[in-house]
Amino acid sequence: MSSPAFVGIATRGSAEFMSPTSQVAEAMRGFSSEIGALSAFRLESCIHCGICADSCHFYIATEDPQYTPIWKVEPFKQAYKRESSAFAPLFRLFGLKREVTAAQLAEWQHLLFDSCNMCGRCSLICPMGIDVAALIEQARHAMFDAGLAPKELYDKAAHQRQTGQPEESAEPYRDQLLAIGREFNVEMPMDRPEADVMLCVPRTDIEHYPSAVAALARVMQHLGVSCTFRSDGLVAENYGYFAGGKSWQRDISLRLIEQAIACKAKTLLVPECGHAYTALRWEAADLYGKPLPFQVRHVTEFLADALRAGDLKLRAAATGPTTFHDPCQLVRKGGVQDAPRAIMKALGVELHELENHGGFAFCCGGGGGVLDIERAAPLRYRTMEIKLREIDDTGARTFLTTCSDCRRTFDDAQAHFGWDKAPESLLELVAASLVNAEGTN
Amino acid sequence: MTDTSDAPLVGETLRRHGISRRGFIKFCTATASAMALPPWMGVAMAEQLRNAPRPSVVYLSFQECTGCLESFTRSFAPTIEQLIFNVISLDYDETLMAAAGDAAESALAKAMHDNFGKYVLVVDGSIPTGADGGYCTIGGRSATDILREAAKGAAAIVCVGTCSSYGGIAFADPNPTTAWPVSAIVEDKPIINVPGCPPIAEVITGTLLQFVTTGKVPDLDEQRRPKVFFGNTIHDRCYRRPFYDQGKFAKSFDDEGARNGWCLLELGCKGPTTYNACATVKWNGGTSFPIESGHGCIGCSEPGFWDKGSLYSTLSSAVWGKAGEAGPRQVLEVGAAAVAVGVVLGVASAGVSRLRQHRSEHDGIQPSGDDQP
Amino acid sequence: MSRLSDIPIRVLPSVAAPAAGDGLGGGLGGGVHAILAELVTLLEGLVDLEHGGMIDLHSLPMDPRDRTALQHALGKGEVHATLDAQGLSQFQETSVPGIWWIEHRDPSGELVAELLEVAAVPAILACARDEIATGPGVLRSRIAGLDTRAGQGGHDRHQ
Amino acid sequence: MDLLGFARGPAFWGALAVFFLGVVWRIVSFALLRIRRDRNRPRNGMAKSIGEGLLVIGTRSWPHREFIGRTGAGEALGYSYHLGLFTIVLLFTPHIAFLGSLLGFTWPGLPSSIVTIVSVLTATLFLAVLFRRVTNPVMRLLSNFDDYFSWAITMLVILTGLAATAHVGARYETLLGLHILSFDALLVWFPFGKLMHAFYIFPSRAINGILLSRKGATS
Repeated sequence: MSSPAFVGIATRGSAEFMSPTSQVAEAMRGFSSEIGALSAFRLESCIHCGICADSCHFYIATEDPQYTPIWKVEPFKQAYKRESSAFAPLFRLFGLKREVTAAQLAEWQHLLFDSCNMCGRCSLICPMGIDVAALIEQARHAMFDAGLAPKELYDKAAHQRQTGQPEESAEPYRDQLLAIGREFNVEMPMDRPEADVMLCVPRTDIEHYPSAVAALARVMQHLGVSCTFRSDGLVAENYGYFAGGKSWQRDISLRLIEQAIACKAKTLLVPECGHAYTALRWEAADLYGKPLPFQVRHVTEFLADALRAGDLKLRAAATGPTTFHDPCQLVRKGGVQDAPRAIMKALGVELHELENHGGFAFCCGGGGGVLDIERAAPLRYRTMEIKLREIDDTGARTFLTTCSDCRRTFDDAQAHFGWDKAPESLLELVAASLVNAEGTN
Repeated sequence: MTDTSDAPLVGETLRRHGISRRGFIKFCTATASAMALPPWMGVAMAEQLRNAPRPSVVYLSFQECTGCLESFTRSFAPTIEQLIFNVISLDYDETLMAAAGDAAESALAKAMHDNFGKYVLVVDGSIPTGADGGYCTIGGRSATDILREAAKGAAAIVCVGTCSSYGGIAFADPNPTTAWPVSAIVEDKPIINVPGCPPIAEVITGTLLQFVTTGKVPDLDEQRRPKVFFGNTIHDRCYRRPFYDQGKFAKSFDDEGARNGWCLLELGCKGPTTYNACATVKWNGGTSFPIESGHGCIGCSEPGFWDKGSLYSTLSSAVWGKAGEAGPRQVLEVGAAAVAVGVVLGVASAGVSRLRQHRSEHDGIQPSGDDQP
Repeated sequence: MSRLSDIPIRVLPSVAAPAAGDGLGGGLGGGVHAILAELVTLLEGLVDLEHGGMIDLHSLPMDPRDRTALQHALGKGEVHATLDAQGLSQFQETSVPGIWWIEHRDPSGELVAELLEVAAVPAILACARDEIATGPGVLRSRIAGLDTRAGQGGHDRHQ
Repeated sequence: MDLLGFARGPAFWGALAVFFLGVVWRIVSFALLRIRRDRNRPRNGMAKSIGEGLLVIGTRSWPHREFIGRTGAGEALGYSYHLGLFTIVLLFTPHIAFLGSLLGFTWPGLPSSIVTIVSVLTATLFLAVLFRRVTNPVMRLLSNFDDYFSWAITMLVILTGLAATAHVGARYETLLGLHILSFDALLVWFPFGKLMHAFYIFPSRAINGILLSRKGATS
């Protein structure tokens, strides 16, 4: 039996290394091994009402029934019924459920990766209370095991697992980070042996939004928090999570966990990155195998705590009419519901909520690794129109969010549609609105 | 009793007994009313009967309780006297005839001989076939033999009562005498069943009268019952039906609902599945019928009613075993057994699934953190 | 209930007299309307085709209140006739011309049929033609009988 | 034994046994699969999570404001025929008598005429539901044998019940026998198809509600 790494090689161009049949067997075995009581219950509960379609921006934008969320796990439902359910022997004996074929599974790559942001909106609409997003995440694991993860995600995950960086960079991120510190005139705490808070950054910020990286360091400095970056655990993103490689996701998370333990951090601070929050806050301990010896906080939670404690004073930010995009992984799935709005309130932001906001916000369209999948771009642009229209409808001039992947997605839309708005980072706005000890900027 | 080989016409007999035309029309009108026929049919029947010959009737009783005959003799329209003296010639009936012993048996032989092929054979009681027919013998001959012989020359057989129609109480589990209904013994003669325990008197006389009037077997349902009397359920014609439709039900025999005359369905009334004329013809000369007296229908004119569970269990309720009424105890028994088997199968199924999962982990897939939400 | 005396007895208001305003809907069967409607049809048939008809009340599911309501609706007319043959029969004209309420009783006084007949006169009351045809003969023989008696002084005797 | 006797006797008890056995078999088969402990530090404690999770049983009975526009009508259709079915099953006096004979207690019912009206309405809604399943592209794609068979068998029970009440097509005892027999068939089918959602719906909502509440996530 091949190891996942071997499967990965097959994906990277030489599919003949693994026959389609064994690919499927692999995927289904992977899926079966992950089926526990909870997932089985979810698969059992579906009554084919199709209501989840009406929560999904991919379906709403296209009215194409194949984008119905639960349909995206159809082969796995089929496999469960056939392999693990109570009547599996009957299903097999009478051929009531066909064996999942390689062609079928390959077809579903589009549905499980290109057209799903794992945003979890469907989990809120299901009248049976099925957490559809959780099922899709498990289906992705199986697809990865079958060697059917999209090339972009697979490659980045493999690279990140091996090197700690999803891609080659001209200079190591450590050096880039220090350069940003010099450029923005802020001290980058790097590789301190001990710190209360361990920081990390989205590599999106390093490459596209260095000001956001500087803002993080500036705010931490302002608060006088004992904190540090660790050059062996810098990147917040987790491509293992996107690609569905569970063991890879664990290996990637372990870098951060080990560094946080090494510097005796009490808190691992997740920067403005949604899926990093899900991966570290809600999945890492399971992969690690025991509870983490530190707490995991999102930067907005950390700042909201500081606001409440009176440690952080902000002056009003003159942003004019402003709207806010709720990153799904943080707000809907992660439970960071109040912190961003508490901060905006402290900033005196004139907030005009989107039609669908808070836990019910639509995804930016780039989540779940979709932004990285090149061939998914046309579909992604179609689905984004819903979101862009909602933003336009608020009449806001400023548009905030607190996830660099979301931000990247909107920037990409700006370029594609010639849209007149650009997302701004809430963290950067905080950094720009700090009130120093003397009460001035 | 009259010699009938060249039987006098009914009309002639009537005149001889001083019954006027109006009296006979009235009698036929009452009979038509009892048979739920359109009223003008009474007049037509009167005209037809006046010109019909009086047929010979032979009445045989086997394994029975004489309840049917008791009912028969209490017919009000027509009365048994009117029937016997004016319309038919009752040539043999052990209980009613004056003759006894050999005289009675020879009357039977003579009637069967003289009217061969023309007489009506009325039977009440089931026919026991166990012990070589020894459970019921008359003059040393078994019921089966007597029936077979009498049936040979009969124009038709009228089975009076549930026993001759369906086997009745003797036929009920465990049927110790191996009793059978007439239809199981005689297969080559038209059989008209008039079931009931007992049947309504007017239904017995009405059926005979109708056969005599028309000379034909009336329209029968699948239980070979005359549709004219057995075409509707008790429930369909019940005066308490409006309460059923309103959802007003007596819950016990002495509650408010019972006193208000509400529907007795929940007290076990079998009216909805029982076909009989009780609700229209009624009993004792149209005085009332069981439901009117506050007791549900027990379904006595339906096959096998003795074996259909308690008379007091609701019609739609489940039945347990051959006859017993079901209850929570059976649900618990069946449920517990089924649940136990289900648990065993479920545990086995889950065990197999977990084994398969365990194996696949050893096959190289990394253990995965199952099921985080 | 262990003893008969434990069962409470309650006297219900008489059903014979419907309460004021009970109208035709007083009974349970709800058939009174239907009966009256059928009578209208039969009466129209009697006017147009000279062919009336009968309704058998015995076979209709009616409770006492229905019956009373029907009696109230039809009322009592002028003519009342009695037939004495195989028991007494009563013919009561209703207040609606052409409708007769007929009760047939057997010799023991039991009600054996109850009908509404729509006709000028209930058919059973009229003498049949063949019976009338025997009339002259009967009378002639009686006349002969009278003559004989006058001659012989014998006692009166009916056939 | 006549049809009615068979339907409410051996057939019913056989069906009831299959029902119990199948339901337990099916539930135990997945309930005994692994349940991995969640080692991530919860946002909300157990008590709060359970409290909020149980609330989801109620809140998920109607779509969130954000979804009503797209799903309100469809869900209303779904719930209304369910309400109709509950009314018929639980409030029709002969049904109460049936259940009462099995459970040992009864409760008041509705007038038969009202139940008949509800039944006709429910049957109509049921047709609408099928029409929707066949015409709505999403539902048509998701539907399989289970959906159509479960629909058909439930519809059969409704129709035979209506026929028995109205005495249409055959004698009452035959229709009643067919009605009970079709119900027996439904009992047998129950554990094998989607009808199981009757057992799943509330625990499923609650469990996922609890897990979401544990994270403080939107539910």
